[in-house]
Amino acid sequence: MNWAEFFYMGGRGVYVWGAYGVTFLVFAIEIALVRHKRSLTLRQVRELREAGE
Amino acid sequence: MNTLSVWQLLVLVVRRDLLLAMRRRADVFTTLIFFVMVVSLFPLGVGSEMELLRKMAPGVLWVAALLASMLSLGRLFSADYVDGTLEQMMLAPQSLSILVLGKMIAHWMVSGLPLVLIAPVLGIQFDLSVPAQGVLVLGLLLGTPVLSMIGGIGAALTLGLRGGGVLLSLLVLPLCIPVLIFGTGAVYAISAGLNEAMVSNLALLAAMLMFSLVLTPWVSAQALRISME
Amino acid sequence: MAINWFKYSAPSTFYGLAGKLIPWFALPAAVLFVIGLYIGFFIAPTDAVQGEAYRIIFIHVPASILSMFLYLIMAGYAALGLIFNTRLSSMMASAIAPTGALFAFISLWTGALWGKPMWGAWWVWDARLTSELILLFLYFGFISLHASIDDPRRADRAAALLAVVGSVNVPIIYFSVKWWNTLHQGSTIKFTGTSMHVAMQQAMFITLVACWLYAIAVALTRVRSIILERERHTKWVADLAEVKA
Amino acid sequence: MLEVSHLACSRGDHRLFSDLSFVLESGQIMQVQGENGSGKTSLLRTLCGFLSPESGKILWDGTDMRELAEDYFANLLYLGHHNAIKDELSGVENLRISAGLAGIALDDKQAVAALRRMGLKGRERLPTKVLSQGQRRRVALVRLLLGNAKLWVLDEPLAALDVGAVELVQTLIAEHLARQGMVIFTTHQPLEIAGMEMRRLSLS
Repeated sequence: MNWAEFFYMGGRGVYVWGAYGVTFLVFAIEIALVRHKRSLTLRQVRELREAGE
Repeated sequence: MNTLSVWQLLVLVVRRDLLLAMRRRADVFTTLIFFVMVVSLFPLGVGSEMELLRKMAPGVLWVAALLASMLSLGRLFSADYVDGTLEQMMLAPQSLSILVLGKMIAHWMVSGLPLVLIAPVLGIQFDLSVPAQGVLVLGLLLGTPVLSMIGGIGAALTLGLRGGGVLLSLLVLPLCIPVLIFGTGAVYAISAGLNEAMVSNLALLAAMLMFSLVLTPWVSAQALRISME
Repeated sequence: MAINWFKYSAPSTFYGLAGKLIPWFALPAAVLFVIGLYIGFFIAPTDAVQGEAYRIIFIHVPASILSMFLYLIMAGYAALGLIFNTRLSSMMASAIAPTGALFAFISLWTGALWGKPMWGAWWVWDARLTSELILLFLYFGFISLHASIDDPRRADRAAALLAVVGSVNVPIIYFSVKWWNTLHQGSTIKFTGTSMHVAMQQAMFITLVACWLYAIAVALTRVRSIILERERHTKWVADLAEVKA
Repeated sequence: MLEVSHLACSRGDHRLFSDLSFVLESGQIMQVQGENGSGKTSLLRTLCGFLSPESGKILWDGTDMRELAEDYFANLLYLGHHNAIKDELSGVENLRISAGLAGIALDDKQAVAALRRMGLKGRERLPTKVLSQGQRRRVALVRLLLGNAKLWVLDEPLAALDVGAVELVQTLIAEHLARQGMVIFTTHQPLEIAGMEMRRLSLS
């Protein structure tokens, strides 16, 4: 089972890797967005806290 | 203090909204004209080949009816919300659901019933057979009230929001899909000669009508309380 | 000892608890994905009928299951928030919605990519795929209604009511679409093969669990940000270590 | 008898007032005072059930108003900033509808009489959109004549009223109090009821 055959996937490589590729890309995007939202919210809360003092 | 009976209250609200609609007759016709225009666009887009039009007719008419009732739903509560009458209705010593049901019926009579009455005329435009037209009209008669009632929930939820009209349709259209499916399914069944399928489609439509009659006023009243806070 | 669940329903305590739990969901999710896909690609045999394309089911079927159940869980949390007025459950509902919508999209995407080799068309008006599309619309409805209301309390309650109405409609939509499908196309297309090889079942089950763990980890992370945002004026947020840093 | 105990209200995350308690007995009138934004309107709207309070309870004759719901509304009349009348309808139509909603079957003659009493003689059947702002406010105030609600919640009742109308409103309030009714209101203009001790509730 060498790598070339693996990616060829019996001629269906485009579909299989198209499906999994997008899926994990979307997962990655969601994780990035969630982490970004967290740091954004933390920064806002920090600014609010400084403003509060 | 003789509180009005539930029936009298319902009639009061329906007559009130119809009176208001009559005072601004233009609104009644805009929904109707929109419906006719959307339906007439399809042959222009698709070509006038009769066989194809006959097959598409139920879908076109039903989608146009769906869009037409969405169009006028935005005003179901917003006019009363703006001038404060909705507040007074919420303070009425009767259950809010009855008032909301009354408004939904009035909305249906203004925007749903005219579509049902004019559907046969448009049916001719699509060369529908007479039984098919009959089933189409019956389906619309059973289905359009459901659109007004489910739409009432959407109208109550999006009360006073910017972009209310589009948002309303976005919320409500997915919920109206079963009505669209059974309404068009009945006509498709009759033209394919499957009479039992036609009857069961209409029966399902009637079931959805009863289901909505019971539930949507209450849900819409809750939505109003949430929106008015 | 009776765990005082209500202690954890207060946003401040839940924030800390969720923070500790996230790694316990995130890491196993990654590990299980690797194991599941390894079995799916290297141990599960080539399908007699569908060749290699069937391997997409290891992500397509879990995604469809997730999208359906996450909607019901979201509606459940929303209903809890509506009835008991607990802010935390409404926050959980809006934390789950994007992930649910994401899984619905993945289910559609992978369904289309699987449909092409199988039935020669990117989009097949099959009952399951069509209901999935409508479910995605329901998610968009929830998210856009919640986003278009400024006051968080009203946004939660309005979106909650829509979610409850939506969840009542999901079965109705599914059966009407099934009915519509049989009326127009005769029979629905069977998704999974007749008899599934044990390795296939194992792989799908593992990826399913992996998806669940992933969904929980992401939802918990998102709910923590929502809690921070909603409770930004409170003292406990101001005293948080990460806020002070 | 209206009893409010430890009421707290907030708008968004801004606390308007907290731990507010008072009792309003039959025949009493109370003015809610406080500068703008201190939550006067929010208090009145909370009494009508439009806003749910952060904490505290509102009791009507000893029962929580949320349990009474419709029965509580039967005893309540709310006059807000909006006139709550439809511009396309005439004074008579508007009055008969709001009477019907309040549970009173009013015939044409009674409606015309009430509108006349509010100084709208000869304009009873005109669509209210042609009336002046003051006259429109009078049509809104005609609901006070329906006389079935025990508790009047009035938000700026004298706004946009000419002198004659102010007199009329004060007479109506006096009659209402004489009938053991209750009034809680806010106002920017002075509102005096002869021979009545005016209780004041300050929010700021």
